[in-house]
Amino acid sequence: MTTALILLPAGGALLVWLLPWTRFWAGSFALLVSLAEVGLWIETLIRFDFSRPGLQLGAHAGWFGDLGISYHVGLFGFSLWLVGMTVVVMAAAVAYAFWTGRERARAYFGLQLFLTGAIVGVFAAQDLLLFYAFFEAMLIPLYVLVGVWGGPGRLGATLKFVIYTMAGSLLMLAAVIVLGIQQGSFDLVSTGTSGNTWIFLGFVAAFAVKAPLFPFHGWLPDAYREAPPEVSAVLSGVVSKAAVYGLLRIAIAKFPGPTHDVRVPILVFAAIGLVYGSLVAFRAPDVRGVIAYSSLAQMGLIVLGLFAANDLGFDGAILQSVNHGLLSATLFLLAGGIERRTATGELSRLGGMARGRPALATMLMTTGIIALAVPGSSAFAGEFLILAGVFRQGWIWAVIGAGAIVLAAMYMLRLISAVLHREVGPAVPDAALDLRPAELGFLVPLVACLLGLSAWPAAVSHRAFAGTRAKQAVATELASSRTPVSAAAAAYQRCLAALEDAEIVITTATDPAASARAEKKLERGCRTPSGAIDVTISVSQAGSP
Amino acid sequence: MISKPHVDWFALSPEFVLLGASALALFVAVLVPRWARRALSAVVCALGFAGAFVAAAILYGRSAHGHPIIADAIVRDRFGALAMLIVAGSGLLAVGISAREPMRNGHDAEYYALLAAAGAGMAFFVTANNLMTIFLSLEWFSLCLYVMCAIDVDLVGSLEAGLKYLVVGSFGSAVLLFGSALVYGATGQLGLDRIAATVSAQHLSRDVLLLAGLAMIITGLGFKSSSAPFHMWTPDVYEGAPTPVTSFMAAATKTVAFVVALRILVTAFPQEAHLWTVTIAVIACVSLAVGNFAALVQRNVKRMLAYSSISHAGFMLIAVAAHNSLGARALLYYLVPYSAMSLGAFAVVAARERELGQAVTLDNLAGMGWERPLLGASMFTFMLGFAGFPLTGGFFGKFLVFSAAVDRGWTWLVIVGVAATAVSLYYYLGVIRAMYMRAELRLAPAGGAPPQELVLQTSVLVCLAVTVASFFAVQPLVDLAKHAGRALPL
Amino acid sequence: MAVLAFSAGNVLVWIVWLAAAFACLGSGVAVISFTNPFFSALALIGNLGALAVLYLLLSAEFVAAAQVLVYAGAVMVMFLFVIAYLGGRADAPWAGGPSWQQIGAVGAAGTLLVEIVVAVGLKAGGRLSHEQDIHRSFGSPRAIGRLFLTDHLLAFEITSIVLLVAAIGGVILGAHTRKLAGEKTQ
Amino acid sequence: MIVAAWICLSSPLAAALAIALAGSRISRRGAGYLATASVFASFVAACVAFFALWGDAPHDRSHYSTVWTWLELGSFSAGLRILVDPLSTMMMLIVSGVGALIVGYSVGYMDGDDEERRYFAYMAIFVFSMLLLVQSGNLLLLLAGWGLVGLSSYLLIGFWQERPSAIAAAKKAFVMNAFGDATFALALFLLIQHTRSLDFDTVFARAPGLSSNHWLVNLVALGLLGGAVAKSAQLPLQTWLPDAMEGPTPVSALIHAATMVTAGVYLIVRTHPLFELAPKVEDLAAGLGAATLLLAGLIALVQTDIKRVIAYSTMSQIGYMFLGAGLGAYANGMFHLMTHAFFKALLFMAAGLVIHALAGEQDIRKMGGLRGLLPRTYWAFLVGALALVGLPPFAGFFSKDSILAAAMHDGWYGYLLWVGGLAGTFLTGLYTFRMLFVVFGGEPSPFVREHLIRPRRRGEAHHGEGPFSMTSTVAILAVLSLIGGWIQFAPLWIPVTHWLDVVAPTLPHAEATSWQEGISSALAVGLGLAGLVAAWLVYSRRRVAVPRLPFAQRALEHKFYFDEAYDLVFYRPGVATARLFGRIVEGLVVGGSIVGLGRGVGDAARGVARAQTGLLRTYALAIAGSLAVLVVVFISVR
Amino acid sequence: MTLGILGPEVSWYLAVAAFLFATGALGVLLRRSPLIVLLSLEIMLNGANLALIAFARHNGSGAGQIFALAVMAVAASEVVVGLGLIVAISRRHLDLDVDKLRTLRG
Repeated sequence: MTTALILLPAGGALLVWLLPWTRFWAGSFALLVSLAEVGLWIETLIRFDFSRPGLQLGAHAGWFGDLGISYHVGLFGFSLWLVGMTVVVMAAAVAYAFWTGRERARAYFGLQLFLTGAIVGVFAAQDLLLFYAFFEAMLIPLYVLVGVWGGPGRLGATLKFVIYTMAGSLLMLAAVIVLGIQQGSFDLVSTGTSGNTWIFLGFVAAFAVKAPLFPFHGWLPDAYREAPPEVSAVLSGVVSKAAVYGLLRIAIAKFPGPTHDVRVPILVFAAIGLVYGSLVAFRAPDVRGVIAYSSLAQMGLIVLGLFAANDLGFDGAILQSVNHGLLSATLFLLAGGIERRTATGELSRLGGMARGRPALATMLMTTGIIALAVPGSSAFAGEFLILAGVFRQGWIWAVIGAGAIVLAAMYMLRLISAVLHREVGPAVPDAALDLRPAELGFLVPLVACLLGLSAWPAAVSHRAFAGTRAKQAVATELASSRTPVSAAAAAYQRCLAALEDAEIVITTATDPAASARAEKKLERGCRTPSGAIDVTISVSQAGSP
Repeated sequence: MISKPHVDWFALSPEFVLLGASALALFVAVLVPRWARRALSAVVCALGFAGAFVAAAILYGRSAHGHPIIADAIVRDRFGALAMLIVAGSGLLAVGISAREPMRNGHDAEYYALLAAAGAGMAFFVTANNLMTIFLSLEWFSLCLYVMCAIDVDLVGSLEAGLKYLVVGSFGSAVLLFGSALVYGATGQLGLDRIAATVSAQHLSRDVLLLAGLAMIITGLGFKSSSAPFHMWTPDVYEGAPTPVTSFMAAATKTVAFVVALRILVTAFPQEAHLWTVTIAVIACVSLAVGNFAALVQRNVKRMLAYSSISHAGFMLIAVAAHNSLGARALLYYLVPYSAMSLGAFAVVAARERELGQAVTLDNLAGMGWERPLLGASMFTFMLGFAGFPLTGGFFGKFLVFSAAVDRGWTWLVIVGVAATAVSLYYYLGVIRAMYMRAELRLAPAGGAPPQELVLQTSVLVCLAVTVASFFAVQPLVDLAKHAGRALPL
Repeated sequence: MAVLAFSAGNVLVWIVWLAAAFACLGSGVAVISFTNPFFSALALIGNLGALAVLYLLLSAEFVAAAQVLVYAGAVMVMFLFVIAYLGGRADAPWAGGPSWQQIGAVGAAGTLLVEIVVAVGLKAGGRLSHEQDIHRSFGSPRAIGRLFLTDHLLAFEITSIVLLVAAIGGVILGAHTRKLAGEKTQ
Repeated sequence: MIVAAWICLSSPLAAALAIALAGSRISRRGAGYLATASVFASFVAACVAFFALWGDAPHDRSHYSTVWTWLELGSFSAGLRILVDPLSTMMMLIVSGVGALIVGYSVGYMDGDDEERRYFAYMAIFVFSMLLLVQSGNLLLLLAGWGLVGLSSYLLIGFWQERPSAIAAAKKAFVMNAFGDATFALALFLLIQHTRSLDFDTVFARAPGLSSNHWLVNLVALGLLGGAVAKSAQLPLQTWLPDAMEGPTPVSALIHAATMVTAGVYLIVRTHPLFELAPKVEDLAAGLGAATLLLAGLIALVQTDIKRVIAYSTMSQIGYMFLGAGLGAYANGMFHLMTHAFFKALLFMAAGLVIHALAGEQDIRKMGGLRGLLPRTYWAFLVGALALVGLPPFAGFFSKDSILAAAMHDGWYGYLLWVGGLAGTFLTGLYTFRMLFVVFGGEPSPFVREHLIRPRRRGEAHHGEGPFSMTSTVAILAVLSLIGGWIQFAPLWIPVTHWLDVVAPTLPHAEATSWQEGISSALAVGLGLAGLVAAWLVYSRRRVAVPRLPFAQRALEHKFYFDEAYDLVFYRPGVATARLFGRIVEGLVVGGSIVGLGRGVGDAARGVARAQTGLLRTYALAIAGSLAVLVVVFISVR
Repeated sequence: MTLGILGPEVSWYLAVAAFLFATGALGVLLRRSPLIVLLSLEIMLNGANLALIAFARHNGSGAGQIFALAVMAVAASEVVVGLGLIVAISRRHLDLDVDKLRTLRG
């Protein structure tokens, strides 16, 4: 199932490249494939058992056994949601491109489909090296998509983008290698945790660039401005979530100790990014600038949630990732629509587009309002969870986050009113049409998803991690895999390091005395992992009602 | 009474096949009418390389236990056989790339004879087991290459390249020779394993003559593998030589240089590893820095690729410096996709060159990706492969090399490699940028429509296939490398 | 050894050695010092001859013979022929080029010399001072021939191929093709 | 009852969605009717709920209903959960009742506007949001409603979106409210951390356990108060309300007078168990109320825009409610909220009639002598004014005075507040009747002649004082302003207090005695009358000149410089920082570091390339030199 | 019958060899005429040859002499190719000056 999710778009890409389609048919076929991908995801959703912890729908095949590298994919609850967001946004992006009629359609649509496969692969990979491979494979189509179909400054933008991300990724490669060689296997499920802060920082660097996090966002403004709108949508909506996934699945899950040690600096950078992005977005001179910097701010927020390292933060980060993916994709597609009509994105030359264009006004207004996290919206739910989570790490983070909500209101309202309201701007021709039915065709589903999530955010947040407790899920995931002592000890260690206020209950099949022995063994096992043990670790939060 | 040593004819079969092809090509040059010379000699040469490939493959299969032969002059093992496989494959592809190369003075048949002869020399080189054989076979294929570089005697660049290669190459050889002499003086031995045995028996590992000799041998091999700071001939020669020759040099010469460097260092000088591993690591870093930095400012694509080959030498040196079995595996694996990518990239350059009738620069590459989809996509892949992106074998090459360094505990080398890769992106992606992202030139091809170069395109496709397949089929390839690496005392 | 050191033969050898060595060094310096390559080539012949003497002192009779016959004879004749063929164009400026290049050249060569001499000197007091005694036939054509056909059979064959390759190369590079002339007229 | 409550909540939402989805397939008028009908349906449902609740035993009047889990907060969840209890039903009645009237009024008021449909959709969304706010069964949903009313307020203030001033006002309102939302949310984080729940019942049950932590309870209460202050335009977040008058008049009536702005009072009453744990914050709330009522009353004296005068009076009246709620007289505060909804809506809608009649003019200096021209409007306005001033038997009298009485019980601080409140009644009388006399008294001004008398003479169509939908609703509200207060006359007749007792019992120290009620009433009525008389003397008879106090005049006209101060302290530094970040940090540091790095690499690259001289000898030299170094190293290191 | 060595020890020969090698290297690094550069290379190879033969004498093994003979052949081959190149260059009417051959650089 998971493999099918990866291979369907990849195969589609090959077909688009290799067969002599006309522009129309290439686009149609790509759209069909991406819609089929959405269907496939829904099928996956139905098959997925949210009550069961651990990896589901996994697939495992040998690849490079010498170094313990294998093709191992599978989905957790949260990855399923990220995949869902991806396929929806990608379908919308393909639809947008089809509607605008990109030149060199075969190359273009093939790359889009390939990109879809790579991103889904990132979210599904359960092997470090496979993850890295997908992570990099993601970059290739993006590079070309921006570089070939982008705006006039695309060459510089792609260069910056690629050098930045690769500098990060290569550090990650170093980290992957060191970790994998130390562990003797690259499998994410069966290997234990590590306490090496440098390796941890290698991973964090890559994800910090990809997200991006302040101050690694130097590539962001140019890339988001110069890319074709639908690619910007994918970049900020989907690709940045690969970083979120990586931080959660690798940096936090595999490095409980370093996560704990380096948490404060990371939170500081995330908070700075949040405020900084919001402020710069407030002064950004163009539509895409506002969205771009708001993305920076939002990623800071999501990282705050991740490094809150508690269930509220995790739930919130996943929810907010899905939200932000849909939101910024919608906003970028709308920005694309506006730019097509006015040939500019400069706020000072826009204005008054609401009059006579109710569909455009409604879409932009709705999306913008959700984006500024008006209470009751899905974005609000996500931010609320994140801030409630990070509140436990210190009130200051939540205060900064709450302040950022105000700033978000400022920049989003500025954007909305600069485009829709006031007098008609000099760049807005009277003939500029309202959104066409085709445009509504891909915008409405996105907005509908957002409204649906607003009505029921728990659909995602409650189902991102099995059971009621996110971290319990993380711990159980390890314990329920094969339980060599190393893995169990790692789970135990992770619990110790990451759950300050948790009780850890260790039970074995036999009796309480055996449990006590097991605990001793586990403590020892943290230092010298060897042998095997039959043990289940469960976690409960101290003082919970 | 002279008792001749036993000759293992089978072990020499690849060399004989190639020598035979070379000789046949020479006959063609003399006996066959001018119009048929080019095609016939190309076919002969291709058959020679194909035969050598098959022979090397069989040899690989039947040499599970390496042992020296012919009075210990050479050794029959899988390590050498695998290198022969790469050389033969590179030669075959080089023939494909050469097929339509305009040889202005009609020396086609001689060219193919030299190509095959160079292949044979390399085959000897990779199996050589004593310093004399090494020096002689090195000179053998080097002389072939000197001539091939300069074969386009009409072109000043070609002559210049030939002379530079000859002089600097001879200088390097002399250094290697003097080093061999010193080692011979210190140990009294020429055989690689005997040197090691003598050193350990007489506790010579800190002997000054031996170490001075080692330094000179490293220098000589560093020259051949175009590692900085012994690299300086590389860009000039790669640029000036006819492109098919460049492609062959980039792939095959590099392969054999590294294979032999590894063999010498680990077989003859294991006791001096504390010195040469660090030295090689430093050379690796310098190569990475020099190759990448210099490549950044190049406009000429061939020259850029030459610098890129220097930086790749840096990566491969990391594997050598690791001095462990993983390093040997990494090196042997790396060479496969690297050779394919180099051959492919130079093939694309050759195609473009013939189309334009002038040197290929980043500027006149503009729009090529769209005009020539197959070549463009292939070049795209090769560049990504050089840069170490996944879905190409270049990724696993770097991965294995870095793993070997980590395995040795030299994480700092990985960091250097990573930084170098980041820099290298600029120029690799620069090629893609030129091909796809700039406005098309729509240059009128020199002399009418470009000929449909089926042979060359097939070669490029093969390179592409190897590049990509080595990513997915990494395990089988590494298995080959692993068995080959077992022949070395690691 | 100590006895031998005072023998007349030993003194004679010393004298011969000194003469040959200084001839060798002097002619070597002369080769790289002459402006005219013709004189350089002549100096090299002298150098090769002096070397042959040194070879003889080292009991390498066959090599010494080959040196004189093959090297000083055949190879140098070819050299002289080419120099004569090129005529006055063969004259070349002495050095020139960037000053750092010249300083570097002298520095590098000097350092190398010092290094090797030091390395040899470090060893001279130890292992290098005790030469193996050798059989009288050492270095004789017979012994060399035997070695060529047994231990170093392959080297012998390879050497022949190297020469062959060089011959082909010489032909290709030196050949005066008709096509070339045709092109020049275009 | 539960079903009725759900219907009450969902019917405006359904109407809004219907209008939005139908687009131009529904006529403009149809949209108005649909919205009105939906809100009216809400009202009916609210009535049903009310009577059903009436039937329950007093201690059994809290009913929760959850449809689904809205948000999962770790070990506990916040459902989409409504609460039907006396307090919420009271608010439901006020919101849907007044809402229905005002939406109905809008049908006439907005007639002919291009984007009527959008207007009614927004109005319906607002009513839904407000109902969500008052009906929510947990704090999270309350916050959602809280934000959504802010949103609809934003949408409606900026309804005339071509006007930059309207858009600016809308943004200002939203941002200031967002500030309140933020403090509100922070309070919720504290609650989540310490009580692990946001449901009212659970939180209130666990709250006493927190009382030992003074910091905690004070911070929670402060956070909630921040939200309340922002929403209700109290000091120090009051500046958005006057600007909000840029919206259509019915919007001002509904949102910025009758319902939304009073939500702060509702919040305090609803979360009183938390406030009671933090008496200091309660006192602060009362003090802020008193300060605001005085401040707003003073500023109202110099305003020339008819709607702004009423807006300041709203601020001032909400000050009273805060005063009551802060003192613990919750029922009194809620009662005043109700009566205020009636008479303030009435005043706005009457003012709306005036504005409607004068083609959108809002400056009272251009008005005058309208009494004869718009007699029914005059009477309605007069009823509203009297109710506002609090003269018996009008509604304001019953509700306002008991708040003042409650203040007297609270020691010196209480007396201080009491005095402030009494001073406020004088101001109320003064500014209300200033407005009344200026607008309706005297001779018609030239502007009025131009717009009202001349068209009539020419016989041009003018449908009386307004269409039926407008006049009828004004009439209903006038009646309510007259009799609406009669349902409670403390301390003799207090059904409202009893009704709310199960939810928010009045604190003992806010229970006024009869003499306190009496003396407060007498003084308040007296001072109100005094203000009226003063206004009559100054503005109608013109016997007394306005004292010339240029400094005070300027301070009042600048609204005590709050806008300027906020601009100077928050906005400008914020913008400056943003610009600094955008230009310097972003341009030079983040972008520049890359450029610098690139330049450095480029220089190095050119250097390396220059070393490649093309001279063969250099290449050999590189080899020889490296070799020399290598040999030295090998020999010396060994 | 075995023989000891007469005259100077091997180290002295090695010193001469080193001097020749260095002289040759200096010639390559310093001279601009390709002919003299080739001659210098010959000197370098001869230096190495002398070292080989000296060591062969020192070790009493014939391998060094064989090696030296092979080197002679190799040197001859290099001369052939080198002279061929020089002739080709002169035929292109280029200056016989290695410093003028710098179209390829950077």
